[in-house]
Amino acid sequence: MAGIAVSTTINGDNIEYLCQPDETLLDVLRDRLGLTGAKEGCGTGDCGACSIILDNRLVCSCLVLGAEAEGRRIETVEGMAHGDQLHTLQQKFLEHAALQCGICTPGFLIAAKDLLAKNPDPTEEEIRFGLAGNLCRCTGYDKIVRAVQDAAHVMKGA
Amino acid sequence: MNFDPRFSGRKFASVGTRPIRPDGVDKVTGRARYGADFNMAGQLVGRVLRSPHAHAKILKIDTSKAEKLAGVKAVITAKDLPDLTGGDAAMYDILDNCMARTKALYDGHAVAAVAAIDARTARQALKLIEVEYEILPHVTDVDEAMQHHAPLINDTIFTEGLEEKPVKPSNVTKRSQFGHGDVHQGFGHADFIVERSFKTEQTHQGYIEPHACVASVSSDGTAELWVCTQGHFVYRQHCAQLLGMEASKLRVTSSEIGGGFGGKTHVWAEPVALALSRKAGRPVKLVMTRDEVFRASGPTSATSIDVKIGARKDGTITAAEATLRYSAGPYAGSWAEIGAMTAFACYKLDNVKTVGYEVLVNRPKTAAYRAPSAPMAAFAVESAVDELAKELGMDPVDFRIKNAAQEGTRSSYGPVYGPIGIGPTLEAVKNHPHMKAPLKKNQGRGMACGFWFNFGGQTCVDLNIGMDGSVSLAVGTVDVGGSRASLSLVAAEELGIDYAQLKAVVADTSSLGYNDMTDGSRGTFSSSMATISAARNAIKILRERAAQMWDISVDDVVWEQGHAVAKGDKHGNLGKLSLKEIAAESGKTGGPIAGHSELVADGAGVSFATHICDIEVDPETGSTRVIRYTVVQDAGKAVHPTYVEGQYQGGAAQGIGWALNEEYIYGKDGRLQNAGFLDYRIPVCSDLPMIDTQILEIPNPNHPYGVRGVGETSIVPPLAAIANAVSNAAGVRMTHIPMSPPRILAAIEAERGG
Amino acid sequence: MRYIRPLSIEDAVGQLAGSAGTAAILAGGSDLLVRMKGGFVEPDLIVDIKSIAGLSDIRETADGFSIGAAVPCAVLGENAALKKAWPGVVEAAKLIGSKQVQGRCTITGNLCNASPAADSVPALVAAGARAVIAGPSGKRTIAVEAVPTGPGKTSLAKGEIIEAILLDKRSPSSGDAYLRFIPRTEMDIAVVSAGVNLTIDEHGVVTAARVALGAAAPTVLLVEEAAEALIGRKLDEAALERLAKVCAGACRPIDDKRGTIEFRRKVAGVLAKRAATTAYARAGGK
Amino acid sequence: MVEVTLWGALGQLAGGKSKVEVEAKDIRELFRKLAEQYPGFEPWIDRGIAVAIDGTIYRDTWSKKLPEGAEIFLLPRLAGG
Repeated sequence: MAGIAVSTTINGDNIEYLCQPDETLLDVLRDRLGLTGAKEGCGTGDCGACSIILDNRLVCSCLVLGAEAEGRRIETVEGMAHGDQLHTLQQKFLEHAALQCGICTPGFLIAAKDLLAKNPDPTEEEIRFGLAGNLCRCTGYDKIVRAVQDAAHVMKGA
Repeated sequence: MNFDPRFSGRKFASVGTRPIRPDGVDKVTGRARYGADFNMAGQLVGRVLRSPHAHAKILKIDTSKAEKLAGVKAVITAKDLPDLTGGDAAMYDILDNCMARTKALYDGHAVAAVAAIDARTARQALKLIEVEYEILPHVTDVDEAMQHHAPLINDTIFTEGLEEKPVKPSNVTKRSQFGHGDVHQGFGHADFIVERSFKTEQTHQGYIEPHACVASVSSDGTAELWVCTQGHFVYRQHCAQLLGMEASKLRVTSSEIGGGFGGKTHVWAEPVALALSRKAGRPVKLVMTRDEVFRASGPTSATSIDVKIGARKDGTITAAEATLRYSAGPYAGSWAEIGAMTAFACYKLDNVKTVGYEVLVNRPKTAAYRAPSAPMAAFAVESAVDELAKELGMDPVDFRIKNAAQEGTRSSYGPVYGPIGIGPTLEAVKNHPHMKAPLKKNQGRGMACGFWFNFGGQTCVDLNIGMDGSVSLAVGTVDVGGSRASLSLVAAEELGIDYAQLKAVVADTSSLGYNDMTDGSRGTFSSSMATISAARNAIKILRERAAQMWDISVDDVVWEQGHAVAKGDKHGNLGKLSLKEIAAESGKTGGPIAGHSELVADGAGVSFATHICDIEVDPETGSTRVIRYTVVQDAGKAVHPTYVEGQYQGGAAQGIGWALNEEYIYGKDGRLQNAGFLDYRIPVCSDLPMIDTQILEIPNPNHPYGVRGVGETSIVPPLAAIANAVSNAAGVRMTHIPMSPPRILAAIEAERGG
Repeated sequence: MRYIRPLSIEDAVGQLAGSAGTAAILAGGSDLLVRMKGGFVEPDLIVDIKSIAGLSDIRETADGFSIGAAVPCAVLGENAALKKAWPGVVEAAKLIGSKQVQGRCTITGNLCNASPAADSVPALVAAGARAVIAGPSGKRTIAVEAVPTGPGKTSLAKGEIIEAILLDKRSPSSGDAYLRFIPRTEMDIAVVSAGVNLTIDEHGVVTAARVALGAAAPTVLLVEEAAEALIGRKLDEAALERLAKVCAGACRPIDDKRGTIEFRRKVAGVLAKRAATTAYARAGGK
Repeated sequence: MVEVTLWGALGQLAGGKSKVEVEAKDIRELFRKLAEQYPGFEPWIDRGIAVAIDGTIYRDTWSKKLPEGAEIFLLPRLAGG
């Protein structure tokens, strides 16, 4: 099988890679590009741990082929902070202890970023349904929802 | 070592505050490295071939075709993991579970494994391995497995714990019994008796991170293992024993762990990865798929429990009895035993008897899951207690308060309790606004209590003070939910310095002495005890060094708020010396300053919780919605209250999932039907309300700060609390967990006579 | 295995028709990649149709709407005109998977995956939607219910691709609705579901209706008797009870990991009633 | 001399007794004497037995003293999650 040459943009950087036709974008990010922030919790789109933003759409990178990224724009958790300045969501997740084991955290942060980009002032219910594609087994979601609420509040004021 | 673990009732400066965890930034930026985030040069991809049959003799495994495939570097079967367990039955079971030896005992049981240059080649190689099976009759239901005609899973098992030695083998590996008094007589004094049978289905811990490891065995007999585990020292012991290595030659590093909840306390794939690496001569990375996680790792027992409780008209329980049958998977376990011990632990009982049966079934080997075995027993008992309160016409909280165990009560499992928190949690619940909030149509409120022992165990800590006065804390208990933060607080407290002056890490097995794993709610309890001890040892040295710097007797130096202080009139002119100042001179005063501690943390205080919940039931569909949830639990002392709340909330959420939707569903063919997060339904964000918490602090007398474990108890009450709420909302007693909509609707229809 | 990204429908059809082994069409991939991951399919050719001109568009025409095969469901929800005309179809499409899946999955893919539990299909069937199919021998248009023929099977021939789904221009005083039963609040596959589409006259009497049930038989069921139970009546208690009874009776469900036969029968009726009530209100009925 | 209460399974091995008297000053001596008196206990002790002394459970501390008149309770050694 010949590799497919892909040219894409990841967190603002132009990136080129070769991948196999059956290789998922998640595998490319993790195994070829060393971007291990996105996690594989299920590989079937049921847990959201591999969430990324692809051309302004929140997607599971395990359900995207690496070959599909040609010419597109990808955002991952590694691109959320600016230098040593954490994104408000990252800061709020820390302050509210919205993580215990932390494996789901990159996915939640990306999903929450997408949520707030589309709905800067969500209700609790909108946050809960907006994040329903991300599984967390540690927190019971309480502190995650509070962190997103607080971040939305701060980001609106900014 | 003269460490005094007794509770001292001191005032705290750091403990009880809520700083940001030291591993936080790495976890929100994606930098933290979990099991599958690590790679080694030349690494191969490992994959495991698993039995599609629930029960089958392995007649022949032909790996020759797979071995010939280009890119395949090693293929192993049980032959490559010879039995080195030397008669250790428990270790033999672990070995057999890692790689089936003569029989496949469940759908998903490993039978062979390959290491290849990439995932695609490894997948193809698995398809080329030919396994000849002789399919045997199987049994997956706990009650059916106890029948005389049930297929026998292991014909060398004769039930232990019976009055007379059995003559025939059985799927029941052990009978255990606990209690005191005379239940027969006790029931004779009862005015009301409730007697019911309950069932709970098998669940999985459901950690989001699949098991993952990277193993590298060198030809010189040393090896390295990177792995997500709750206990890297225990994994080292197990792997070393199964592979015939010396423990010190195997260095195990625990990665960040993406959830465990008891499911990462056993080795599964690690010995296989090591064996593959040994054979291939290259590092091997082995990551389970989600399907493998469900089929081959983790699950709890499925149970069948009979409960009988009697009470006098005044609400005094006169006798309580339970028979508990717990599935163990295909290997012996002690799961029903734990259920039998915990079942009635919340109550003061003159006459109590519990009997547990461990039952073999063709399902994965049962593993611990957060207060293992207690939630199912609590579900049965607390449901019956609620029903009895109703029959008596008593408020369920008052009925429980009247019968709650207290200091001096003989527990149902034997010993007499010290100071405990069941009464206070019940009083707090009685006075909680949640109990008085109005309910709408089709809504019901339920409450229930739960108990867990909590454990301590072997623990080491190294505390090293740098020349700049910053402190590194190396601990050996894996941080599953913020313990590096809580242990830093404890060290800061003891040394009298700022939290920010410390950095805590989890040390690998070559850098620290042996530690038991992070289980039994012991992480913060045990390691905080060792941290306090290490800090006190360091303070002793700091005082000596200060004495040197001042050229006075160490007996004249005390440690106060992070400083050496000279006492006595003749030293009145000496200023304080900070930890930093002493550290800066350490090169001249005797070298590096450190405190070490190796101890057995005993005296973990038992833990109690009481939960309240409101559930709405749609009477037309059986659908449920959790409207409100409150957790009240005794923490002894909450070191980092935010993470204590997190433990309460997380346990409650897991219990809610178990109560309402989570279950292993097996087909008639003995195959697991729902090995994925789509149909194994753990709660999603929109399923839950905020989970309110109330932390009670009844100090544990056996810990300097009064700390009790907090991790597990919160999963014990939810099954029962929700069952009581659903029963109240639907008007029919629910006796089968999970209370999935089809079960609720069927119960409602049956009650209607429909 | 080959991955190609044709720019025209003709090229896609040609590649599919000429492929030697198994071929798969990739739009959102939310079914295909799951099946590949599980080892259930290993296509020799993957044809990504997202670069084909027009397939990612929703067009409003004189006759109604044409929804390109590569339009993600999330985009359906962002189209105000479509949402206003066919709220039931849009709410059904919006129920498929999570937000993450919504950004990828398509109603055409949902239809071609041919699961009896597909969320958008009962709503499309109730709406009388049609599929435009391009193939080696030209184009044809068929009713969506004629696409799936059984679990995982479709009537599409080798080389055929659904290009778009057509929805009629909405007649006034019409409404549609879709409801499904899932044990959780999100992320589940329908245990059973119901789509109702109806039109009423100025008196509130139902003049036309289509009722479809999901996860109630090997393919989505269009229940004509259920429509008859509504047509010519106002949506009163008796009509609703009759609807529920007919729907429960029309089900041919199975016992499986997601639900029992009894449960599906009973709840199919309940959902049909509730969906009909919503559709009726959307049509302006009181 | 301390009085030691046994749980069900151990009681059977001790000929149906639920309590036994042992001359022991700490946990180590207790286990040694019990194994001498009741050889059937040995595999159980090897597998691990926890000792509750006045309600506090000890798992691994041989040196723990058994105070005169203390309530001594033997329990199966358990694991948590």
